[in-house]
Amino acid sequence: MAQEMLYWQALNRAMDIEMEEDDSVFVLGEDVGLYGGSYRVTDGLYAKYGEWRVRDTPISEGGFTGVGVGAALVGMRPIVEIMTINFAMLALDSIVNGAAKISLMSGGQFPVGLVVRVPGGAAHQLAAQHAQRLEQMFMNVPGLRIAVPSTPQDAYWQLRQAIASDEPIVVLEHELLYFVKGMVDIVAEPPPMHRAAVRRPGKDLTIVSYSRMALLAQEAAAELAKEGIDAEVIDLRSLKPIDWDTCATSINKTHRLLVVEEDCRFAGAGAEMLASLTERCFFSFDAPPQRLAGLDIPTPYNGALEAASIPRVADIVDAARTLCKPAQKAAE
Amino acid sequence: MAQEMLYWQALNRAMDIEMEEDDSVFVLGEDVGLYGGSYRVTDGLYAKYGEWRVRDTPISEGGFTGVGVGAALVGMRPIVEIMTINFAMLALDSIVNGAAKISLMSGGQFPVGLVVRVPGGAAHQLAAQHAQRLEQMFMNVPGLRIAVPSTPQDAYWQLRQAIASDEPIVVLEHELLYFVKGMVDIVAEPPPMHRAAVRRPGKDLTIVSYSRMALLAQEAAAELAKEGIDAEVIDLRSLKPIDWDTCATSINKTHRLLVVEEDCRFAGAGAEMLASLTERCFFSFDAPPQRLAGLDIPTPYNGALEAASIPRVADIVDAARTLCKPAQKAAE
Amino acid sequence: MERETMHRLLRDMLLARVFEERAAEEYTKRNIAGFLHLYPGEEAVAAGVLNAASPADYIVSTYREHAHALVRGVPPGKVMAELFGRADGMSGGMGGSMHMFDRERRFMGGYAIVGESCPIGVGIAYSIAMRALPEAVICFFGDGAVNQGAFHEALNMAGLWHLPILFVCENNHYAIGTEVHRHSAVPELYKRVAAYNIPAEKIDGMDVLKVYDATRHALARIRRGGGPQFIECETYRYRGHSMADPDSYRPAVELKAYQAHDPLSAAIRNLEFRYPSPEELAAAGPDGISRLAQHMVDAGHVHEAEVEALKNDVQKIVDDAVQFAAASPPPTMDAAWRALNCNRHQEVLI
Amino acid sequence: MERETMHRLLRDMLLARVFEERAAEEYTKRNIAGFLHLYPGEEAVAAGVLNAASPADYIVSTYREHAHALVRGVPPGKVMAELFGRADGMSGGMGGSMHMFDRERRFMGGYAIVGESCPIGVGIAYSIAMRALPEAVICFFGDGAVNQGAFHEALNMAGLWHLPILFVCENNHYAIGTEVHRHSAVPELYKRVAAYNIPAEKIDGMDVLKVYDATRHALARIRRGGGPQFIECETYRYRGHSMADPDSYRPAVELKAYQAHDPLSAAIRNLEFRYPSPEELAAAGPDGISRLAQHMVDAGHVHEAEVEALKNDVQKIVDDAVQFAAASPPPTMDAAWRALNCNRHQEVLI
Ligand SMILES: Cc1ncc(C[n+]2csc(CCOP(=O)(O)OP(=O)(O)O)c2C)c(N)n1
Ligand SMILES: Cc1ncc(C[n+]2csc(CCOP(=O)(O)OP(=O)(O)O)c2C)c(N)n1
Ligand SMILES: [Mg+2]
Ligand SMILES: [Mg+2]
Repeated sequence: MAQEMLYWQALNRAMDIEMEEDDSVFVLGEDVGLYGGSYRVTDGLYAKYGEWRVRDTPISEGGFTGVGVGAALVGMRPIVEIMTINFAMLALDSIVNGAAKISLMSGGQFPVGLVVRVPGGAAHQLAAQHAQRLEQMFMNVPGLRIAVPSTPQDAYWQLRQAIASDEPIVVLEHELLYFVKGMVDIVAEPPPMHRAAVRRPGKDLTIVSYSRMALLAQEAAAELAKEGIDAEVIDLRSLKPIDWDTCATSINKTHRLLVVEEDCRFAGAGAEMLASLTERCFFSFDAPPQRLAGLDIPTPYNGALEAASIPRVADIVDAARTLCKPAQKAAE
Repeated sequence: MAQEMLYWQALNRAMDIEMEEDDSVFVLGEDVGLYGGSYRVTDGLYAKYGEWRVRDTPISEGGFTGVGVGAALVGMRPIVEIMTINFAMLALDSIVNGAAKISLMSGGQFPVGLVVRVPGGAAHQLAAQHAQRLEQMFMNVPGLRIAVPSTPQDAYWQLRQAIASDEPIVVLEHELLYFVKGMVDIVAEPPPMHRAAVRRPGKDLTIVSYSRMALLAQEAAAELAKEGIDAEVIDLRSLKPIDWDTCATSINKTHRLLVVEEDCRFAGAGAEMLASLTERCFFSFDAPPQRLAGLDIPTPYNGALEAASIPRVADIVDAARTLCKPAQKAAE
Repeated sequence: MERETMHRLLRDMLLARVFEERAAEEYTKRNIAGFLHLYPGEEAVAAGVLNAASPADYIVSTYREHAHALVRGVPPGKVMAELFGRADGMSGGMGGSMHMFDRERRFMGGYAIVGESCPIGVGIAYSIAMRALPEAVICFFGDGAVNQGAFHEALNMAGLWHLPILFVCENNHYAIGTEVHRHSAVPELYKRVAAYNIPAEKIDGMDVLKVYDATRHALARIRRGGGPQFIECETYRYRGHSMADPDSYRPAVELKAYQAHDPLSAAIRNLEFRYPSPEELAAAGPDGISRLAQHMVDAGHVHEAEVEALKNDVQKIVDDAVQFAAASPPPTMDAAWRALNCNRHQEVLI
Repeated sequence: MERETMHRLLRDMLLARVFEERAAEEYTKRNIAGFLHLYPGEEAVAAGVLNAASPADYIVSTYREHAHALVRGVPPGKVMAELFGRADGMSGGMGGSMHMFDRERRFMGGYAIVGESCPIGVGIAYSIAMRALPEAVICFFGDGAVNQGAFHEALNMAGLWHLPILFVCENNHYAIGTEVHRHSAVPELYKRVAAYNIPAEKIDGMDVLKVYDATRHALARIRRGGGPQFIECETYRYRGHSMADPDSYRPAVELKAYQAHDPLSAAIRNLEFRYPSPEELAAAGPDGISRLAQHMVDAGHVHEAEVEALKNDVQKIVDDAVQFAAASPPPTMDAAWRALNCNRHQEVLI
């Protein structure tokens, strides 16, 4: 049943199927309709479902995300596309003070089944205002869930799960993943949306990562294998909640942890990973757990500086090597 | 020279002195002028400096914070008051995409000497939309500084330092601290704005905290002392940057770390503290470092539930006791 | 107009007034905490607008929404219990004064971020339009909200997509301490709405019959496919912005302005709070409640004695509401988690 | 009008056109990356507005700002070097196409969050007003920006406080792929500004003389204390929204709409992209540049040969700019840290 698809096509397919099955599903955002989506993700849906179900909005992120919240309150299943995460700050109030809090504030009367799709990440010299990784902005918000698919299959599964769910869910897509290819089985039973995936088993260290960095971590693991370092690579798939059990199981085996994130290091997403896993697995560690993250600088436009400001495969290899060194020494 | 003042009076004094000395300093925000500030912090300034330097704004947080950014670009020293942190999400774009990035984006041509004052924290049943602690929202933003004064003296010092600085600085005040009294020396030389303070020396464990929780930590330390547990209490005073050296020195002495924050636990401010100090002090720890934090729930209105949702003195005492237990056992 | 309707309007206004004054009392007794924004003075708006609505319409409101909930038919005991933070409150004690919800009555919540009610209302209206239902949304907000970006973004979408929503601006002249001409470049707020191709009019918000009529007509236009409508109700709050606003600041500030030896003091004097003196209030005529009562007496619809009886009824209702609230248990932390997790049908994930 | 001014306007427009077409070429050669939003078709706006400004005025712009920088007098080599991401670029290679700054020329930056230029411009105008200086701010934004909350919040404050700022709406009819009547409830954008008590007019943005005159008058009104002013310049971009927008989508989408067997296809046809065909463009008359050139030739201000010479001059300037850019070294990471930390005078804290 599996077929090869690009990541954006998998997202497109997920929406198409859900829209076909449930007429309360609708999409809204800038240029999602007639234009077909600035990253093509909503391609073809406007022609198929018409303007009320694929709604081109004015440039009003705060407003149209609030529209999504209102629609969710009456049982619709809106999918809000925020063109990129760089504009999501304008919609943050609608998400945090609206979507995430209404279930509690209403004493449980109103679930808010809102999906917010947001591409992000550094991608080809888009400069400081267009190269942000703001996952941490949503992580501290109780009441939200966050999915971070790194493969076409996960993109398909997690977006379908998000649409079908009655929870407010942010789906963080990565601009550099849209044209990544992968096999997608459209009928297979998916794992729970928040279950982490062990992408590569290994015994020497655990690399915990997500989104595009999970792919880089796998590349790095292949490099490391050549040097005799056997890394286990975990792709979190979900940033809220985080599947700690899968991580802890791995750490109890490898005794080493490297967290890799594209986010700026200081108070980025990785801080929670390192903190929680330390609280939980402290006695398992043979070496201090480490983060590898983006530099604490707004992304410069210049290509070489941009590249140097977020982790590259070689950086992951280096960090893993350093992390494993003391033990190798100890073994000598 | 020291005189007793309330926390809000210390802030008021700091602004008054800076405004007197430098006519490029001005204040803007909702009800800061004629009304005197919703927490009285700008009391008297309107009568003294007039409407252009103490500007009442419409309810337009995004807009008037952007006005502050524009003014800072031409060398003014605007102090933007956002009435409470709950509305700061509306201004986040102006702070993150504007204030924090312009120095880099302009290649160093335009420093942005903007001060954003924001009260926050849970205070007397204000319910989910008015009881937020969003410090983590600013922490991941490169280019910003964050001051979190917990005493009238620090409020006075740090606000003056922030106004005089050419950096974009967020001053997070706590709604429950405004009426706390303390001695303020208005002429003494202040420590650097980001220097942490050891509020109480101790040898058994290090409690790292900030803002109102730093006061609770001191109360807890007094309790703990009665049980023979000697806690060192560090008040960070600054959340960005964080004075790691002061923390590390303490941990190397006590070998135990408890981070106490009012923020929701998951991906809150404490995550960075625990993560960085683990990376740095891993081998010093005799027990897994721990966080004590707010529950991951929007604040319920009911008073008892609200109280239970953020750390209380007794919770800190319990957490510290538990953290110290294994060692005491070991010593037995 | 029918006697029954007028009677109902009068009763609703009286109930709102007595309820709110009692809430103030319970606040000073510490039975109520948090921010408490009261409605006295503005009753004609809630009563006039909501009596013209149908049960199938949706209501979206602000933090000053107790009267909206009462007029909409929420049992006063449930409103008071929410203020008390109790399990039987409208929002189970989780929301408090500023966040009252009632799914059954399509009371879609009180929102405390100024301007936020507008996009939420537009989202509900969008859903109605998509389904081509005969329903409408009534969206309340204050004069201060018209300066928020969210307001404009919402109105533009409503106008652009021709949605079934009635925007009701409760213009009580102040956003906390800032008078309307000090916060809006065009102080005639309804005029600003021309920017969105939405018909807008200004109503005397102290006259419940005018509010009722204007609302009926606006809702009729919406149901005929006329798209969004806007009414600005000019009204006045008799109390401070909230119970945390001790009202005493007004003369104090004035005094300070007069005493200042600053060259700006004259300007400040010009800008001084226009809070009316008792004389001015009297000159401005009676408030919405006494005006309607007088009208009904004059028209022979009721006797003075009937008005008195109504007042007594309402008093009893409010007393009962307080008793109900006081008797209701506090919610448990478990209830809070269950409320939050209604989104996920209580599924435990981690 | 003086011959010199017209000459200058023509030269600026030609320079902007040739520069942008060359930037497109360099982008396809991968010497430029990121989002590249080009200006061809809209030259009359930048040239007309900025030639009417004084050196003491401040300019705030968007991500489509190369032409603004050029007309303001930034050396073309520095503009091109910024596109190349080099150390000698306007922003030292840190900002790129969307974030060009020049402190000396009071060019206060290109901002890429739609609407963001407005509050920043208002903040500068506020500072000018506070100091009672004879300066003004010129604030550019597109038709799409008028739907952002930030725009409204900014205009309200400008109107309320009577600030010295000229808002210039570059209405090129599209916000990426969304035509103006599909994004604004009132498509005559200048009419929306009445909500802020700001005088507003619509100008033919393809006629540089009209833009120049309107701007001169508006700035004169501002300097006479007339408060904020607004001009909407109707214009058109000949290229796609950015280089990432391959332009090919337009017929493809149309085709799809025609082919769809959906009942909505007729509606879609009505909404189809109004990108003009070559015939339509021809019918609409010549663009701003050829129109002015023709006007000058007709009026005897220049000969055809002079226009040709000007084109050659401009071509040479742009060639030189590319050479300058290509020869400039890339910035170092240390330079990036220094740029960021200009705020703290390079002090090392931790
Ligand atoms: C976005 C936002 N900013 C500030 C506040 C604080 N605040 C609460 S009510 C209020 C005034 C609102 O005035 P108005 O809209 O006229 O309503 P009213 O209270 O007069 O009914 C303000 C500034 C808020 N709740 N939300
Ligand atoms: C807040 C925000 N939302 C979305 C975008 C993505 N975006 C970039 S340009 C643009 C269209 C802007 O159109 P307009 O204002 O008409 O300017 P033009 O590009 O036509 O000059 C959009 C939606 C953005 N940069 N900022
Ligand atoms: Mg008001
Ligand atoms: Mg445009």
